[in-house]
Order: sequence, then C-alpha cells, then structure tokens
Amino acid sequence: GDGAASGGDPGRKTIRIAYQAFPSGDLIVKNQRLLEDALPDYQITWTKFDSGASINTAFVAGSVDIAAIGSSPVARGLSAPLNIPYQVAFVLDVAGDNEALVARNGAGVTDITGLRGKKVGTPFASTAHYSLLAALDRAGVKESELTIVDLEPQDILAAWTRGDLDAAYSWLPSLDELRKTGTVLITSRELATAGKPTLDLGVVATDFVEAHPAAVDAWRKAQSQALNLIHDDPAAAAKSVGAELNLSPEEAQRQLSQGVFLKSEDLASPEWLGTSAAKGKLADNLVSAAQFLKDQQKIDAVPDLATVQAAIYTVGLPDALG
Amino acid sequence: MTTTVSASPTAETSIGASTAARRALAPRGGRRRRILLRLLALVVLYGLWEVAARTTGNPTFIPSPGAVWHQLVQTSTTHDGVRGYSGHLLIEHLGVSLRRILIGSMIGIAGGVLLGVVMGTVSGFRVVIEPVVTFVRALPPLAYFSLFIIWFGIDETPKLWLLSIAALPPVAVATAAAVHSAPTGLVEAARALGAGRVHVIRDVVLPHALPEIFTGIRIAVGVAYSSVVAAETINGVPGIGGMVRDAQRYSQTDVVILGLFAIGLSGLIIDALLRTAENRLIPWRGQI
Amino acid sequence: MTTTVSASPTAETSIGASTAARRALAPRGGRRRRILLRLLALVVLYGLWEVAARTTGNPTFIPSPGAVWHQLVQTSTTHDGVRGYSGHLLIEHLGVSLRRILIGSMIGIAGGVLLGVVMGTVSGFRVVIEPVVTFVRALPPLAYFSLFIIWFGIDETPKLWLLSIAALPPVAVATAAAVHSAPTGLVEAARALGAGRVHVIRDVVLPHALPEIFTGIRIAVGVAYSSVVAAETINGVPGIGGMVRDAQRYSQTDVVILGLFAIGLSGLIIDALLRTAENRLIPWRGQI
Amino acid sequence: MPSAESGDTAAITVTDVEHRYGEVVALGPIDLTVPPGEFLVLVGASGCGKSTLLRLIAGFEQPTTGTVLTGGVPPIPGRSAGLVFQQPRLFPWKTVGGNIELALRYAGQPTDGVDALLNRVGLHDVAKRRTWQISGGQQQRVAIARALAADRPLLLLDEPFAALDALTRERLQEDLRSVSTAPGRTSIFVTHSVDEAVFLGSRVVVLSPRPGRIVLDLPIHLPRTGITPDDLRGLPDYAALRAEIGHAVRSEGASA
Amino acid sequence: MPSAESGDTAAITVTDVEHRYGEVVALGPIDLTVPPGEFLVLVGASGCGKSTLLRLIAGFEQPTTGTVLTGGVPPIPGRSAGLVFQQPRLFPWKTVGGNIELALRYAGQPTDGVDALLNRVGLHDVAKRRTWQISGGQQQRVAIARALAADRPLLLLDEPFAALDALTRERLQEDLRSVSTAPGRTSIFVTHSVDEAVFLGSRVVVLSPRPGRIVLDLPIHLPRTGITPDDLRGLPDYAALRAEIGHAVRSEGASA
Ligand SMILES: Nc1ncnc2c1ncn2[C@@H]1O[C@H](COP(=O)(O)OP(=O)(O)OP(=O)(O)O)[C@@H](O)[C@H]1O
Ligand SMILES: Nc1ncnc2c1ncn2[C@@H]1O[C@H](COP(=O)(O)OP(=O)(O)OP(=O)(O)O)[C@@H](O)[C@H]1O
Ligand SMILES: [Mg+2]
Ligand SMILES: [Mg+2]
Repeated sequence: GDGAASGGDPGRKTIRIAYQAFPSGDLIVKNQRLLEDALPDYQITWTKFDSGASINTAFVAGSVDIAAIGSSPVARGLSAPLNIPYQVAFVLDVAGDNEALVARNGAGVTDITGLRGKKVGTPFASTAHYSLLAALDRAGVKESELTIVDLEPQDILAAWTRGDLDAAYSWLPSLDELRKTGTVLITSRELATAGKPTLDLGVVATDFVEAHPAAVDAWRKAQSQALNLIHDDPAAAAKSVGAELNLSPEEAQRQLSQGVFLKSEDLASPEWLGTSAAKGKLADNLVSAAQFLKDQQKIDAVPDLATVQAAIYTVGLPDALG
Repeated sequence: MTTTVSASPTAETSIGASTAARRALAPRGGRRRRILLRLLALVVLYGLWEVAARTTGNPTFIPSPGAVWHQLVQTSTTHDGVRGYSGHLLIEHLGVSLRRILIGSMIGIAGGVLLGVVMGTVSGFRVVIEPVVTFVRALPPLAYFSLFIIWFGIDETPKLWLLSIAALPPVAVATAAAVHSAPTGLVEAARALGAGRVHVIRDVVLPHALPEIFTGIRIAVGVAYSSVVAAETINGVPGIGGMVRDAQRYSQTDVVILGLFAIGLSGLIIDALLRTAENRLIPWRGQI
Repeated sequence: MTTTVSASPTAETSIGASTAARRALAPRGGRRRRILLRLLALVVLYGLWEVAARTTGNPTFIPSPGAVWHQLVQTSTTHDGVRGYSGHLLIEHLGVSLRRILIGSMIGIAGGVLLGVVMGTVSGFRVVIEPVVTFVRALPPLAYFSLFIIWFGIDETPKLWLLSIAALPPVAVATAAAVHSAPTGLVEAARALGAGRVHVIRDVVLPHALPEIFTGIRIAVGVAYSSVVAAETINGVPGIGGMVRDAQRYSQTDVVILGLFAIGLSGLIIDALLRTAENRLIPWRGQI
Repeated sequence: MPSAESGDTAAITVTDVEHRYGEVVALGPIDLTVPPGEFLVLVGASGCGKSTLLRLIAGFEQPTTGTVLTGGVPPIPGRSAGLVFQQPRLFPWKTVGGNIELALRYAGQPTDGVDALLNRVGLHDVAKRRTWQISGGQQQRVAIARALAADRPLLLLDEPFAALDALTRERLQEDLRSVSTAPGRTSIFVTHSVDEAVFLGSRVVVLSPRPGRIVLDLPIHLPRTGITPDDLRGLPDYAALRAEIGHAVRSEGASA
Repeated sequence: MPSAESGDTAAITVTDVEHRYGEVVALGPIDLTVPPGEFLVLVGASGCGKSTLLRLIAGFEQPTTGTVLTGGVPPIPGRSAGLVFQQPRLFPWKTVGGNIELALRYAGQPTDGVDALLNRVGLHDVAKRRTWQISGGQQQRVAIARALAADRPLLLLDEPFAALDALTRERLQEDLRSVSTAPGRTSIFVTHSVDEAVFLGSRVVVLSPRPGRIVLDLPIHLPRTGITPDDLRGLPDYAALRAEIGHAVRSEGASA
C-alpha cells in the first residue's frame, strides 16, 4: 500500500480520488472520464468508499487526495482530534427528497411528535442521522424519549418489513421501498430550507491543493460540467450514473430527480462556498454540525468559524467554475 | 517429557532437557519466572506504545496510553450528566457483549460437537452435511447478516445466531477430524470387551477427541469474540462491539483502543479458564 | 476400524461394523452412494429454495433461483457495454479475492505454525507470546481494520494483513496444543536414538502434530474466507467481498446470493484439496 | 467340515481359511475345528499369523477365503469371544480401576468387582493409578483382568504372559487352568513358551512360518486335577511332549 | 564406590539410588557397579523396577536419592547409552525402513545400512511396510534393529525378546552375544527368562519385588567361545546356575 502521504509532491502526477456510490455529478465525472480527458498527463485512480468515516480514515492515512464526502463527516474531520488538513472545494449535492423520515403505516405515527416511545432506525454517523436529530430537535422531541436504532439502509428495510421499526430516516434506494408502506414525516429538503441542510461535498487534501492548484481547477471544472449535464441533459446524466451504480437509466434518473443539484454558478454564492473575499454560509453550516457532534460527545471541541472558513477553498471563485 | 506422576499440568515443557527433577522444580521457579517475564513484556509494550504515541503525535493514529486511560475513566463514570459511553458504562457494554458471546459460543460449541461426532461416525450423514458445513463456514457473516434481520429481527436473536454460526465450524471441524482418527487399537479393545457403537463413541472416540475438541473450542471462542463487532453492527448499543463501531465512525481512536483492550483482556481470562478446564479434564495428554 | 493395508483414505469409516471386507467394497459402492446422496440433497435444497422464493414473493428477501442464475449470466458477460458487475466479471472478482485469501492464508498459516511450534517448545517464549496471541485473536478485525488503513493505506496491504491475522490464530492454537501433547514415548524413543532437540521437533513433534495442524489450517482458511467481506469493505472492488457489499447496499439480493455461492463453492473446492493433501500426508491416521 | 455341527456352543470351525493383508499372505490355508471345552495353545514363529488367526476368530478380520464360525455362526466382535490383544491397549483416559470397571459394565457385571479382578492378576494398590504409571507387565495384567471381567465361554489370549516374570506367570497359568476346566469353556492361547504350551494346553497347534499352516496338531493327555504343578512338570510324558513341540517349532526353517 | 574410577568408559556406577514416582517407591536403595565389557542380565518380578533402573542409567529419569554415573559422568539421554524400550515405540509416520534410516542418520551412519540391519533381526521385505502392518514380534525386532544402528559402547535392553519365538530368539541371542564380546562393550539386558539370563549373561542380578533391591548378584563363568549353544546348555554348570537364579526369583515372595 502506498499509504505514505506524498500528495504534496508537485512532481508526482497522480490523483487518488475517493468516491461514494450515491447519485451525483461525481459519478458522471468518473463515468465520462471528464477529469482524465482534462488532465491527460495525470494518472488518476478512483477508489470507492462506503462511508465518510472510512474516507476520513484514508485521509489520515494519506491515501487519498480528493474525495466525495458528506457534510457530517467533514465537520468531524475539521474538528479536534482529527483536524484533517483538507479543503472543501465543491458542493456535489444537497439532500432533498432522496433522504426522508418515514413512518410505517400501522405504527400510528402521523407527525414527528408522535415518535415518542417509538423505535426509529437510521445509519449512525450519517447525514440521515444528523437530519433525524435535527428534525426531532425542531419538533421538541428529546432523543431520550424514543429509541434510535443503528441500522444500515438495507437492514432498515428488512427490519421495517418485519415490523420491528416504527419509523426510519434513510435514503434511496431503500427509501423508495419505505415510502410504499409508510408516510413521509419530513424530508431533508424541508430541513435544508429550515437551515439544517445536509450536503455532499468535494474535499481536497491541503497539501495536494498547494502542490497541484491547476489540477484542482480542472477537477472543479469537470464537476461543474457534470452539474450542468444533470440540469441540461438529465437522460445522459442518468445513463452515466446508472452505469456506475448498476442501475437502469430510468431508475437513475428518478433518483437524480429527488436530489438537489446546485447550478454551478450558485456555488460561489454566499449561500454556499462564497468567494475568497467573503466565505459563504457553508462554513456556518459546518460549525453547527460540529456543535451538534460536540453535544453528542463525539468530538472534543467545536472548531471556531475562522478555522472552518479557512478550510473552504474558494481560490479563483467564481470564475474557476467556468 | 518424562513420565512423572506429579508433573504439574501447567509446568513448562521443554523438549530435550526435561527430567523428573526439572519438572518437580518447574512449578515454583517457573511461576515466578513466568510472572516476571510477563511483567517485563508488559513494561516493554507500554514503553513502545508511549514512544510510538509521542513520535507520531497524532491521536487518531496512535492515541497515547494516557488518553486511553482517560477514556477508561470517562466511560466508567457518569460525568456531566452523561453516563459512560452512549448512555452505558464500559462494564455494561462489556457485560452485554460477554453474555452474547457466551450464549453464542455455548450454542455453537454444543452444535459443533454434535455435528462433528455425527459427521465422524455416521457416514450417510457426513456425505451430505460435511459439504454444507464447509460451504457455510466459508460464508462471510457480513454478507448474510441482513438475511438474519429478515428472519430474526434486530434484537438479540440475530446476534446470537451470528455468534453461534461463527463458533460452530471450528468445533465441528476439529471434532470431526478427531473422531475420524480415533485410535483403531482402542476402538477394537472396547469392542472386544463387548462395547456397542454408542459405548465406543462415549468411552473411546470422545475421550480421545477431547484434546482436539478443546482446541476447537478455544479457537471457536476466539472467533466468536472477534465476531462481536460484526454481530453488533446492528442495534449494537449497549455492547462493546457497538461501542467500538460507534467510536470508529467518529474516529475516536482512544475509545476504539479502550474497547479493544476490554475485549482482549476478557478474552485472555476466558481462555485461561478454558485451559485450566482442559488440563483438569485431560490428564493423559502426551501419554497416547 | 481395522488394520488394513489397502484401506482407501477416503473410504467411509463406520465404527462398530467395519471390517477388511467392507472396507474393500466401500470405495466403489460408497462413491456412487455418496454422489447420489449429494445430488438428492442438492435437489431437495433447490426445491426448498424455489418454494421459499415463491411463497415470500419478495426478491429482496429471497430471490428466486432463476434470478440468481440470471445474475450469474449478467455478471459473467459484457452486456449493454457494461462489463460484468462494477466493470469486472464475476470470475475476476472471485479471482482477485481468491488471490488475497490464498496469500493471506499462506502468510497466516506459516506464521501460525512457526508461532505454534515455538510456543509449544520454548517455554520462555511461550510465557510472553501466548497471552499476546490470545489477546490478539480475540480482537474483532472490524475494530482494528481502520488502524490498518491508517498504517498501511487502502490497497492490498491492509487486506492481506487482515486476512493473515484472521488465519493465523487457528493454526497457532492448534499447532501449540498439538506440540504440547507430543507423545512422551516417541519423544523419548527419538532421544534414545541420539536425536537432538531440533531432530525431535522435526521427526516426532511435527509429524505427530500434523493432523491437528491440518485441522487448524482448514479452520484458518475458512476463517480467512469468511473475513473476505470485512477485508474488502474499503477499496474492495474488484473483489467478491466488495461486490457483495456493493450489491447489499443496493438491496440487489440476487447478486449477494450469487456472491455467497461463489464464495461457498470455491471454499468447498479448496477444502477438498486440503483434505486430499491431508489424507496423502497422514497415512497413519487412527494408528496412534 | 462336518464336525462343525457336532458342537453347538463356543466351538470354533475354521474352514479352508487364508488371510491376506493386501498382497501379503499372512495365514493359511488352514482347517481347524475346536470342540467346546478345549484349551488350545497356538505356537509358531514370529509373524506366522497367530494374531491374525485370533483376530479372525474374534471377528475383527474377515478371511480372504474360507469361513470362520464360532458356535456355528460367523463371529461378531465382542459377542462371540473375549480377547486379550498382544498389546495391553488400556484406555489412557481411565485409571487402571476405571479400565476394569468399564469392562465390568460392558459385561453387565456389578462394578464392585474391580479389586477382586485386580487381585486375581496379582495387582494391589494400583486401581487409582493412571495407565502409564504402572510397569509393562502390570499393564499386561490389567488387560488380562479386563478380559476376565466378562465370563465368556470362548477366550482368546494373544501372548498374555509375555511380559511377566516366572512366578507371576505361574500363578496366572494356574488361575487360567482352573478357570478353563469349567465345563464348556474353550480357550485359545498364543505363546512362545513351549513349556507353557504343554503345561496349559489340552491340545497344542504349531504353525509354520509365514504364511502359517498347521504343521503339528497334538493332543495333550496329562492329568489336570489332583496333581501339583511341580509334579506335573516332573512327569516323563511332560518332557517328551516338550521335546516334540520344541522340535516342530525349531525345524520349521527361518522365521519370516 | 571406589571401583567407579577404575573403568573410564561406559562403566556404570549406581550409588545408593532410590527412585520414587510421587509417593510410589519404585526402586532401591541400590548400589551397583558395572565394569566395562560386562554383559549384565537383570531379572526380577514384574513391577520391581527393572525398567526404572534402565531409565535411570539411560538418563531419562533422575534418581530421587543417590547418583547414577555412566563413564564417570551423569548420563545424558541418547549420548551415554543405546536403549531398547519395553514397548517398540516405532514412529508411525515412518515406514519400517524409515524408522531404521532415522536411527542411522542420528547415529551418523550411512543410510544404506537399512536392509543389513533388518536382515540382522531376521526381517525381510518389510522395509516398505507401515509400522502397524507388521506383527508384534516383528515390531519388537525393528526396535532392536533401530537401537543397533548406533554402535554404542553401552547398550540397555528392556525385555527385547519377550514377543519372540524360540528360534528367532536364539538367533538374536547369538547375535547379541557376538556383538557384546567386542572389547569395551557393556550391556544390561532385562529378561524374565532364567534360561536366557544364564545363556547371555556374564553376570546376573536378581531384584526383589517392589521396591527392587539386589538379592542376588552372580557372576557367570561359562565358556563363551568355541562352544555351540546346545553344548553350552548341556554343561552341568549351566543347569546349576539356572537353578540358583530360578530359586532366587521364586523365593522372593509375592510380586508387586
Ligand atoms: N496390516 C498388515 N498389513 C500387512 N501385513 C501384515 C499386517 N498385519 C500383519 N501383517 C503380516 O502378516 C503376518 C502375520 O502377522 P501376525 O500379527 O498374525 O503374526 P504373529 O504370528 O502374531 O506374529 P508375532 O508372534 O510376532 O506376534 C506377518 O508376517 C505380518 O508382517
Ligand atoms: N509413572 C509412574 N508413576 C507411579 N508409579 C510408577 C510409574 N512408573 C512405574 N511405576 C511403578 O514403579 C514400579 C517399577 O516400575 P518398572 O516399570 O520399573 O517395573 P519393571 O520391573 O520394569 O516391571 P515389568 O517387568 O512389569 O516391566 C512398578 O511397581 C510401577 O507400578
Ligand atoms: Mg502376534
Ligand atoms: Mg519393565
């Protein structure tokens, strides 16, 4: 294993990208080889990861340069004790209707307050977990008033079918199955509007940013190209995503349609990344996610806003997204 | 390796130079030396750890002994109104998991011995069951665990199933192999005395297999132990595996290490108990 | 269980009624019967599966045999420009994983035998190493895998480490136990003939331990097999474990089942090879 | 052999039996009929097939050709006959007493007979010992005691006294003689001692070296009762029989 | 014993030795000095400690009290003496030939001597067999051959011929006698046969029943060369010695 970190070596023309199997522009970049075409003299390896936690671990090991990762793990990575030296350089998507809290028909739950004393499943440490707790908080339900069960999405489905769960916060594709026999209590889209968005971010190791700024630019360009494709030619986008996820194009398109994909020009807006002059609200969002983790006793301390802002890579914005 | 009456079962064996006299001395001088050696090893390990932690200087890489100690205190007490880790004390996490491991191992061991004996003695049964056992024991628990949820829900049952299925194969394989190589001479001797099939199994085959069965059991308990995280991926809190998993996802390496220590140390104790039982039950070791 | 020259090593053993004559017949009549019994069992299993699939009617829970077969074809061919599953054919996934399992097992087995022999013969060494081995083998791979990632990166090395560490303990425990119970009489016989310590180990202790070592190896390979999904949680594609995990995440239960079949069947083949080797190498089974 | 039908219990009929282990011809062809009540002593060179013959009669081997019948039916191990193997074959997981107790239990006897049986073979204070904590001769005696636990009409003994000193051997010989004179008792006794053969046997069979065939089948007509062993040995017939058997054994060329 | 210093190779000095296994007193106290060249035959009841004494001299046991020296130094197993155990103790993972080959290799001898050694103990065609595919007497002979592989000045034999027929036994006795008359050869030979004791020994030691003590220590002065075995057995001295030893063995009460 080339665990030894050498991302800071400008002479080394390799990019190690960690991706995850959720529908996003990242998969289009991979599938259509946008980055390979843009950087022909770089050797690019794509590695699939199945959780933000393992990507954080890989960053600690110095095994990856660029990654697609949820906002919750990023908040953890930027906080003590991890303090991973990486920069948030892209917003891949915002959770929309593709993540939701669903109550099982027959459980007698009609709204979030009705969850008191019930059993709710969600994958711990995920964006869904974060959203669930945010939703409970908003509805004034204390975490101790219900049982939250740690389950992977596919296991949620199994337990759900058996009737072991009263509700679940999960994402596609298992969410589709849940909705068939349940009612949606809240979606991440609503939480986002209410100021608790969960996002999938693109992060780049700091030493890689410093050594290969041009490559990072090319990567951001490729990502915005993919975002534009999702908006302009959903069918073509779905085909690529479907190929990566072993899904039919129709199914991929349906899943894509439930997420929120920013327009590339929105990325540099104050709402998200912002610019070098004025960092966007993404930093506040990450700080509040960290605060949430601190309350959960999962991290030692919440990083201050300035630290997080320094970890937002806005060099060349908005033009760099061309 | 001499034929002595008084050889303490825990006396050290050293081929090539052991005599009755050395043996007789071993239990005393040996115990002291053993404890000293182990203490020394512990100190050396501690030193290495401390040095490694200092030089890397990254608590996610290698948390310092102090940090782990601090977590031990934190997770064993109620502080700031929070009880231990995820609302349970360390000892509670460990207790719940130990219970699961013990029940799971027990079921697995009982099943394994039974299967092993039947496989070793009833050929018609073996022909069908042996491939099934071999097939099943190659399967990764993580791959079929979801099926367990479908069948058994998310509470204790699937965890116990997983642990049982993890513990069964080593015992079954060891038992079947040992039964299969029952000593012809003694089997014949029993039969010449009028022993029936069941007698032969009870009085010759099983006693002869006992040492190997014990080896299988010790391996099985180890495997069950090392499956506890897998078993507790689902609804695993309280539970030491669930705790470790949780800590891992939040990169709380010190808690992970603490959990590993709790698992490893309790594993050591259980293995020591098993070895004591083994030495008691098998006085004829080395005499066959 | 009689003392015969020609007893085929695969002949069936049935305590209580086997004689030279029966044995001589067994290989032929036995083989046919064996194959018939197994075919029958397969047919019965298939029937049960088909019925279960039909009655539940939910392909996410129990996919039908046909669906799994379809996936076998799909993942073994290039269709619609997509090559197999995740860009690799089933056989490639399996090949990559088998390579990992074999290398990992080999390292683990070599290390296990070495450790076991040293633990069984050098008492000073055992005192320190045995608790360490017992400690380590209780640790769940899932708990320390992230440490491996941190130390060894995300490529082959951590996977091979995990598989080696999974395979080592059964072999080490079995070897140490077998070495520990080396037959006093034969050890003395060798020493009386002038054998030195190393000779005794090579010519008495190891041959005597061979059956148990083999049992340990068979268990170890099984454990390595069942750890392949854990080893391939990170950067596991291509790899059968990575494939299964991926499929699991998308509730493609038919692919999961297909993967389980691939794992189980290749496990069966490897175990059969090991047993053949065992029977060849240990003609004295049952004679001691 | 027509004589097989004559004895209906514990008689042994070996008809035209040859035994091979794979390629190795170990025994025969042999014809032998033992009527009930006989004490047959089997003598022959090392490797001539004595143990093989006993195993055939006990039912542990099937003859390659020919038939073996005991009491008119094919032998079943553990049913037809008691057997003392050439090696003690004690169970190491049982104490000495435990070994005997097991034998008593298999024989359906009360298990308090352990000490009596041990006494009978001249052993005291060893019931609680482990099987490897007694000497070679003591092990052999435990094996004999184990076989005596069941009171079977047919007893097969494969060099049971080989590891015993003269005195112990003589005591056990006398015990065996008194047991085997009970009506209907049949014994086959393998030994290398010609003296023992004449002393114990009502008939002595000498086998040729491998593959063993019968070269001498000699009835011993010595007084069995009302005579001390020393007087018995002093009889002129005794010396003559010894000489005849010794000659038969020696004249049979090289041992295998 | 002062005489210990007289012989500087292969002499055995047993001084005031007692041996216990735990509580069990197995042997002694015993004093015994064996000068080089002696062929000492050890006789005694079953369980009197003969094997124990041999194990002490071979270095496999340490005396509970007293000292054992061979060649003036404490014995080291496998260095000081060759030893034939009471049981054959063949390695089942080796063929018969493999067992002998191993012994030759340990002894630093060329391994092509396997067949010669097997011939010497009267075995042919068994080199390729497995150890459980030969008879009990054949196993015992393989064990003897194995011990003969190394040409040691001190040879300890624990009832080596117990399972052998008269003819084979006589042949091996002669072989052993010719080997042991080589200068400087010392042997200790355990047997239950008084005849064998007189025939082989240059000295016979009789032990009392457990715990064994020396009750008779008898030098045998019979012509060793230029006489046929049969003539030797015909000498009047021979019969007298037999009688004396036989009497000593018998008079020693009950066996342990
Ligand atoms: N399993 C076997 N495979 C091949 N040959 C065998 C086997 N068992 C015995 N033999 C051979 O068969 C012959 C007869 O063996 P058996 O044990 O009956 O001899 P025995 O008369 O009892 O000899 P001993 O007096 O030495 O005990 C011997 O030559 C022996 O080598
Ligand atoms: N390991 C042991 N533990 C306890 N007692 C033992 C042990 N080994 C031997 N003995 C006892 O010590 C005594 C001497 O044993 P040893 O084997 O030396 O006798 P032996 O003279 O060789 O007898 P045999 O002629 O029967 O072989 C016996 O009474 C025996 O029961
Ligand atoms: Mg025999
Ligand atoms: Mg002895």
